[in-house]
Amino acid sequence: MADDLEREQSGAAEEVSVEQQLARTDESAAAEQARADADEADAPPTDEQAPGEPRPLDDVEQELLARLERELGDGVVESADAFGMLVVRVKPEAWRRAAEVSKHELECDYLSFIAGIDWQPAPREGDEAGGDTSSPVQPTEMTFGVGGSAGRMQVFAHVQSTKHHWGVTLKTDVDEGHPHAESWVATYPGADWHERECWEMFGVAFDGHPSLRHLYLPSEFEGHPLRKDYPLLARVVKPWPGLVDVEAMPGEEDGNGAQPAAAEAQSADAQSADADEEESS
Amino acid sequence: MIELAVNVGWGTILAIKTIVVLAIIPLGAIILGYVFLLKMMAHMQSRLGPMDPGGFHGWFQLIGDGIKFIQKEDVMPAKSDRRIFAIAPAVVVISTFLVFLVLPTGPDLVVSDLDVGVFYALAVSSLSVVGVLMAGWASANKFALLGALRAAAQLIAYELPLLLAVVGVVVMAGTMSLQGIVEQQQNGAIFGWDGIGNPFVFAQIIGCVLFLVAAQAELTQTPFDMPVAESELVAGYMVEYTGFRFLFFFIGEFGTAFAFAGLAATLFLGGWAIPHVTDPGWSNVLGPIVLLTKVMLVAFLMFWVRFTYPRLREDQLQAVAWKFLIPIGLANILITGALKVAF
Amino acid sequence: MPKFPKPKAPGLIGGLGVTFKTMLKGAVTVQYPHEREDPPTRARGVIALKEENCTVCMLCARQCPDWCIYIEGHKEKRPPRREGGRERTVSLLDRFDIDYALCMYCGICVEVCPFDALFWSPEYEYSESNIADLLHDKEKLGEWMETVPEPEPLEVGAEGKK
Amino acid sequence: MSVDFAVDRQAWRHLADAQVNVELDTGDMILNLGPQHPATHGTLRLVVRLDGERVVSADPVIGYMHRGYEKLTEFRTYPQVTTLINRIDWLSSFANEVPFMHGAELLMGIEAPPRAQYIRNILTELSRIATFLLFLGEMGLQVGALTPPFYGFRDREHVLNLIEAATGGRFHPNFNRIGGLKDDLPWGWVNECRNTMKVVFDACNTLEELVAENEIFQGRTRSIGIIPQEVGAGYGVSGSNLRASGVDWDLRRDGKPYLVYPDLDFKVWTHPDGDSYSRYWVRLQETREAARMVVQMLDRIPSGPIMAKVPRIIKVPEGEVWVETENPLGQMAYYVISKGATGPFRVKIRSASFSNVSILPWLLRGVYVPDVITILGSLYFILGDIDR
Repeated sequence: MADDLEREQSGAAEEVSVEQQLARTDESAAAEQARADADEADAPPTDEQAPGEPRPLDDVEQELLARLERELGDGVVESADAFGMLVVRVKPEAWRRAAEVSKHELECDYLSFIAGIDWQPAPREGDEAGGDTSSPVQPTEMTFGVGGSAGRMQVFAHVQSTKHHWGVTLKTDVDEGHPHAESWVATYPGADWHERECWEMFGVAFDGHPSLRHLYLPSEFEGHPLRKDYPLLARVVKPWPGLVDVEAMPGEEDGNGAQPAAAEAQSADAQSADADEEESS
Repeated sequence: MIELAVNVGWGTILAIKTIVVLAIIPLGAIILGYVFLLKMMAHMQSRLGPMDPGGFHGWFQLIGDGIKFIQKEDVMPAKSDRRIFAIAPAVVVISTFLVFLVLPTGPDLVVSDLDVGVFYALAVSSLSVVGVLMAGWASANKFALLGALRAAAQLIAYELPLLLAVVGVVVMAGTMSLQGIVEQQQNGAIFGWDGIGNPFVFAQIIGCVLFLVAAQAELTQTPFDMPVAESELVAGYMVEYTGFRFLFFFIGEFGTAFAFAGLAATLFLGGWAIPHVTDPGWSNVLGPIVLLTKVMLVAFLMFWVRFTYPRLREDQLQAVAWKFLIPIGLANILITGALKVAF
Repeated sequence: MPKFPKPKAPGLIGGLGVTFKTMLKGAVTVQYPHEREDPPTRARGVIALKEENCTVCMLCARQCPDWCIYIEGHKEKRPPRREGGRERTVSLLDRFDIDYALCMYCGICVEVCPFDALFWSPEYEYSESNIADLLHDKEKLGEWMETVPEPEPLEVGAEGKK
Repeated sequence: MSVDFAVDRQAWRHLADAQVNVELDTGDMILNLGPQHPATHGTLRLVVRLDGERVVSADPVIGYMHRGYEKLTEFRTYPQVTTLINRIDWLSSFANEVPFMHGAELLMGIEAPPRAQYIRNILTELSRIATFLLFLGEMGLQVGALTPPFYGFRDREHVLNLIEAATGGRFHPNFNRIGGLKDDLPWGWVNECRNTMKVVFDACNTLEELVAENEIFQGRTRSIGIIPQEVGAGYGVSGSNLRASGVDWDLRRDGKPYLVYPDLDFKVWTHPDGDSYSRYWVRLQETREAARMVVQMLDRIPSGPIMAKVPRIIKVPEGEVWVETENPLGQMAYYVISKGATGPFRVKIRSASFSNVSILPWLLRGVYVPDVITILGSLYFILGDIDR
């Protein structure tokens, strides 16, 4: 049966390919076509979500949320939309049940990933971190993203339906002192590796996981690298080469030349900003 | 040659022949290796192969490789069975050497024209399995062991179709002497037409194909190269070998290919014989050249298949032998025998 | 039960045909030391430095994700451009090293350079047997300026770069 | 006469959970495939427990190439991240850039101009062709044929030349910018691309004749490594691997619209069997389909700018976005969390191979050693995509 199907399909493939191969290669014709299409392409912009502004849930998301709430009851803490994707935060006790509900009620049979988030801002080491002033500066107070959080650590997962093509992101809070969450392995076998990764990267234990052992790192590795307080050693051991190292002219020591490096770095930035107009266009 | 034998005596001429055969093995290996492994494969893969060594199309490449191998350190794994490990490559090469002893390249150019030449050749060629097993076991390596066991199972399974394929020829020729088989083909006629003699490839086409398939398996060439299976077992029983011991295996592999191509050419293509040239002097001179041409033809077929096909799995390999080749071989003998009796 | 799908055996024979046909065609390989391939104009082979244009602004070193550019400079007084003008202060390069062992060839430095001092060259033959030798100084980077090609014209329908 | 290479199609049901060969306990052998092994193309290590040549259990050991990209992204600005994520799946780097750029653009509320979208899409499909051509050849090597990989490499070269001519990088284009592209196409590229697509069609035909139609290849791959739909989905197997199991799900068509896929006319290929052969077959068809899409887009490519208006210093507003795309290897997705800085706060990189390989312990139980290689080959993973 499969063979017949295949032959049929590949036969069809042959036809189209020949046709396509015969497509004109004449450049002027193509260019003309391109110009014609360019006019059409000035379509109205898509319904973009304005940055920072929450968007109401659409019908599919409403439906998914309704099903989740029906099954989990008050296990659902908060829900929000992030660019067309439903984010639902559930209570830690309802985490395993959330997986079962997703799989059976939401028909999300496909596990995309499970991972952790550490919402704590990374400590700025400034000059200690090799003097680096180039790394992005994140806000210093702890804020939580879509769906909120009760504390520093969270576990989140994304499941999808291969049939209905919808998906949902589930989040749950994890106790900071004793980080642990319920395991999803019984529902989604693919959770195995994801949870192992999350365990070694964030130190979140998964109750009911068959064998929590290291996945990426050697078994004697200590620490949880993806936590924000874990330093990136490569940026600490080496001095930042971006520090301004322009020897001042003799007699100028007390003037411009002796500016603190960081200040001068900024001035250099500003100076180049003027000259760098073409970047912005 | 004959005068020489009169003058220098039997012992000396045997020594000379042995030395010649000893030289033929690496020479044949180099020829096949260069022409097919380096050049033909390269061109089949849109490459050129080695171009620099030796100036002309890299002809020196394999010789240079050989020199390199000899210079290399002789490494033995710490836990290997050192003596067996050392002997194994030699066993493989010796089995090749023994095949060449009965392979005629002219009316007089044969070390020993045994009456049971075919039988002997096939018997000694399977000795190499002992060497392979020794190598696999002595390496103290799991990949090597797996490879050796696969090789043993495979070589034993394919002895039978090989033999059955040859029986048809033996029935037609009425002799097991390789010289006799060659003469039969030279003097025979196809339905009364004797323009090219009667190469058994026409009457024994099934046997010929069977022989080539089985020979491919005996040589552990694709599609039957599970023992060395580069993508699975890395290099099978050869995995721990380096330097000149690996060189021995290489010579053994291609020398055996040369020998089997020679056997196939002799059994099915008429060997050294040139139809209507009955003068032994001319035959002695031209015979080796004719045989070499035929050997290259057969080898081309074998290597063409080798570079084109994927490899079977172990159980499929056995299935091919027992469910496919052996029944056909038996049927072939039956038909040949019946026709022989009928005509 | 999956058996051989077709009673005819074109697969095995067809495969032999493919390899045989290829054998008769020419090779596609380039015999490297004897003949060379020309990389396209845009190929990111190596970064060349036009030293005159550099003002030691450190932007490239600062934007480099791998921290592989090392710059040192000093300031000098220069006579004014016009008669009676003010004396100018210029920054001059003392050191401009790129560690090609660290470089990821992303091209950010070339893009951020406001004074067109850095260029991509398709040159690729600068391998070294020692990894430390891949740290190239400004003289070496300057030599590569000769290999920087002219920018090529753009495809039909492209807007010219502003 | 034909030889029956058939294996019981339902064998996985018996073998997967039953302990193999209990009554004839010959003692297990632990074989270490990798990290340096020709079949694991990279540094995947498989600890395989063998009973004879049959696999009792297999445990993949990964992490030999772990580079910690999720950590590194937190120390880099958005433009600097592009050059990192190039190296996740290095065979189709351009396709890796697209979802990240798309995510950042969503967060910033800007959209790349149509011409840029088209060029992005063409290059994404080209990288798909390059990846699959290599696979189509390399799969031959996994089952022991020496010649097909060379054809794969040879024909992929044409595509790589195209990518290099446009982006300047053969493997790591780094061509996407937030809001568009670094540069427009060079003169004559469109024509060159059209000609190359003919080469691609030829290459597909050649490889089909040499590999897919070969009876030995079919005997080696049919009924081997069957992934049932529900198991595959549960493990997160995606892309061609899942479509080969009959799941009609392609993010180019079914996901949130990205690039110009909604405008294109293409077919999503599926195969009902779910075995190694069907994975090969689906990728073969997808290569052709991709080439057809490229030809379509070449005809339609609009003129215009290639960069939207973007601020010089890119600061991405606070927010979270999940962007998924159909990469050659499967679902490639980024969960980008921004806190309004010049760099991301956290990026979860959901790479396809990681999940595709996580099914191996389940899939390899009860198969023979040669089939381990076939299955590894047909799943088609890139180590950088597993380890990140």
